[in-house]
Amino acid sequence: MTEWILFVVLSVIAIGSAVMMLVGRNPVHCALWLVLTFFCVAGFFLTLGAPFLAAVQIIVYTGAIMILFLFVVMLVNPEREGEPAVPASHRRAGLTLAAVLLVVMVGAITTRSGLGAIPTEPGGVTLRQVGTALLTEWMLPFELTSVLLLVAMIGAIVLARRRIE
Amino acid sequence: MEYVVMAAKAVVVFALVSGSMPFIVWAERKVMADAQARIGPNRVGPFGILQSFADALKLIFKEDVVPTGIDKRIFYLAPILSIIPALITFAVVPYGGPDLKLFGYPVGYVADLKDVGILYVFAVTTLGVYGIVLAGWASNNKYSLMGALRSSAQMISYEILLGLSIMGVVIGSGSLSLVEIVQAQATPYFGVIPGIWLFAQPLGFLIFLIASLAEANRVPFDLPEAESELVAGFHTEYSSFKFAMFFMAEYINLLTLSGVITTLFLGGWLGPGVDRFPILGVLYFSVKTVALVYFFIWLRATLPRLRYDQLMRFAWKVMLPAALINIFITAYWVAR
Amino acid sequence: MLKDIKDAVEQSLAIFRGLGVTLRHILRERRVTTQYPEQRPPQAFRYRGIHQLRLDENGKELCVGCNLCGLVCPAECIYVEGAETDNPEEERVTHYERFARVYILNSARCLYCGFCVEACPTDALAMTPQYELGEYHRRDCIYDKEDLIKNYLRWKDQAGYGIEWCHPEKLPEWTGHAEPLTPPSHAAPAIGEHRQ
Amino acid sequence: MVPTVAYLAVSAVLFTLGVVGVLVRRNALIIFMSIELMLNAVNVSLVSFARQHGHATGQVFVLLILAVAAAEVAVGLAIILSVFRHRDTVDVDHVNLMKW
Repeated sequence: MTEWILFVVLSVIAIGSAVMMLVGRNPVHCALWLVLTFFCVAGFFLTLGAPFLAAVQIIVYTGAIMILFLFVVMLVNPEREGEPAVPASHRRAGLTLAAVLLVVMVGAITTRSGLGAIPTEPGGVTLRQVGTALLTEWMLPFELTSVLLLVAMIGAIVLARRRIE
Repeated sequence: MEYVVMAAKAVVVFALVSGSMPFIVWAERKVMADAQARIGPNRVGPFGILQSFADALKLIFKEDVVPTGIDKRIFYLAPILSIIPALITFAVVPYGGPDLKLFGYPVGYVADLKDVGILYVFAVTTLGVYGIVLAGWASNNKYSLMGALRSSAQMISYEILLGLSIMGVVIGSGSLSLVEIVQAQATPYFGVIPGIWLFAQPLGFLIFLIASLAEANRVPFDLPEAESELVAGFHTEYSSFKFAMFFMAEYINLLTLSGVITTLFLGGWLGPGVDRFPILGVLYFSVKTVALVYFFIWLRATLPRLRYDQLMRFAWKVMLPAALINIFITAYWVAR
Repeated sequence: MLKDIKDAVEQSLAIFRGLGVTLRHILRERRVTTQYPEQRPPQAFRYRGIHQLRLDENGKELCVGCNLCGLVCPAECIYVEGAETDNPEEERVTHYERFARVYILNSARCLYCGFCVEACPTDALAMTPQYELGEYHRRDCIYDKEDLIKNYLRWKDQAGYGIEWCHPEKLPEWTGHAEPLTPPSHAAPAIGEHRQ
Repeated sequence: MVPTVAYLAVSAVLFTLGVVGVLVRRNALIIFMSIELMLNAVNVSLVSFARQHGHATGQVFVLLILAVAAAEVAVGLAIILSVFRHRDTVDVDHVNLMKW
């Protein structure tokens, strides 16, 4: 019962703040609503028995990525020009497409059987298992990520550097 | 019942941490005064020990100035975002061993997060940046914004060092849990030298110490509020109780970081005779933490503030390679 | 590379040297703070505090309301209205026909230069060593004649604080409560001194 | 115990909200945030699958996605910054030329 209460509260906050992020005018407010959503996602990870991922989620998403976002928002300072209104037809088309997507996804989820099954192991996956899987089964993707990060780092520096003539 | 005990512990730790903050401020003012051949506060109470309470009273009753053109909601949110992480970090710091029992319940720590432990400390200290960044942005003041931008860059840089420098300890202890990290320091080296990580990880300790100074915005890394250049940095526009909250957060962070360093590198509650009398552990922990706080104050009395480019260069070109070298050495030593 | 390492080591050691310096000061007992309300700082011999209007030995006012002080005042903080009287001498406030009907000094505007004291022909105006002049209202900074005479009565027994201020040759032996300011031994050298 | 399907439903809703953000907002920064929201929604479903099957692969994937997200943010924000420097706007409708 406690889990259900927790789940419902987290879902309501997550979806509500995601909606607030979508309708917000000020990019800083949007970023803060998104941070709240990320917190709720970290909460989901906790209830799903992945406390390590919850901590990493907070460190990486709220601690690094969103701070980077705030940094850029402050540099770009888009407040001085209000975002032009999106044409109503455009908005309608976008919402329709999203609604279709939602219907498809919900349909896919509900028609599959067996997803409501309770896991046999209440302890879930231990951190040790994750680490072992990461360094044996998924060794190549793991190493490729480091290459990806390196490339991203170089790319970011090249792109954001001021041209020196 | 278990939850009641946990809540009671949380309340006690919360009260102790926030209650010791006025005395840290007082100690800082006294030690700084000593170092500068002054007397320091000596009017309110014996040796001026109640000075912080008088200051708090004054701050609460002062006029709350709200500048024009600000983002009001965020302006009010920022001090709260700054103080909450400062207060909740201490929850995982073990101030006594698991043997320390009161009425049959272990009371050595509020929570021992097995798979998270030290990551919780990082996750929470990261959130402290939000208070500073948002305060600077919401104030509608260019100095505040400069302070905020500086602090976000500084904190992101030094957070990486914070994480990398404890990897040695984590690899050596084989656990992320702070309780287990302390327990891993129980066996002495060669039977005589205390087995604390300070001796096995001197480089890691040094990097963690410096990075935590930067993370707490302490001198010599107090760039976000560099008085001489940025008026008061991110809290220029804050007054009254909102300023007091930033102030409290700063000193509680100092205490928390001292506690974390004690746990990670100085053996936490460990000390002679602690296995026979577990209550001694609390004493050892407090003594080590207070000594570290004193050291930080002493550092503040000594060192000048770094320039911004020096700060960044130091982080990325000196500390980062050193931290990586430390990880390699430790990994080699463990895998050997 | 080698030089960089050497520099780094030296600079790191400098931090510890600095810590040593502060530690030495922490352990030393020397304190330079003056505990002000209980402990007074030594005051200069000719310290120029708020003014006094002096009386002579018979209790008559010395001021004749000539307004020379008001004329010479750079801040224009002194207002004097002179008047004459036909009363017999024993009923006059001065020994002369002339006296100051109004004497007002604004201590908030005064810059304590002492020109007024130098200008006074009857040595009626002098300064006192009193420096605690804070008030809650600006109107309290306006001193009238009675206030200034009260200042005289307050300080007249403190030898050395009277008219001798502008006549150094008349200075008596120092008996005041404060000591003349002596420069501390560690004071910075005067300009040009270090060149020798 | 909350069944996996409930988590999947929330994940689907969050994902859809991210899609809506990409489709109807014109501020490049907000579009970017919506993409992050979609990644997070996927992470939730991956972790819930990991719990259901008692297998670590889902969590491993989440870790990999985190790394990819960090890389993506670094490059993406750099692109937004350089676009802003050249065009003085972050409105994607105004960034419609391949070359300037």
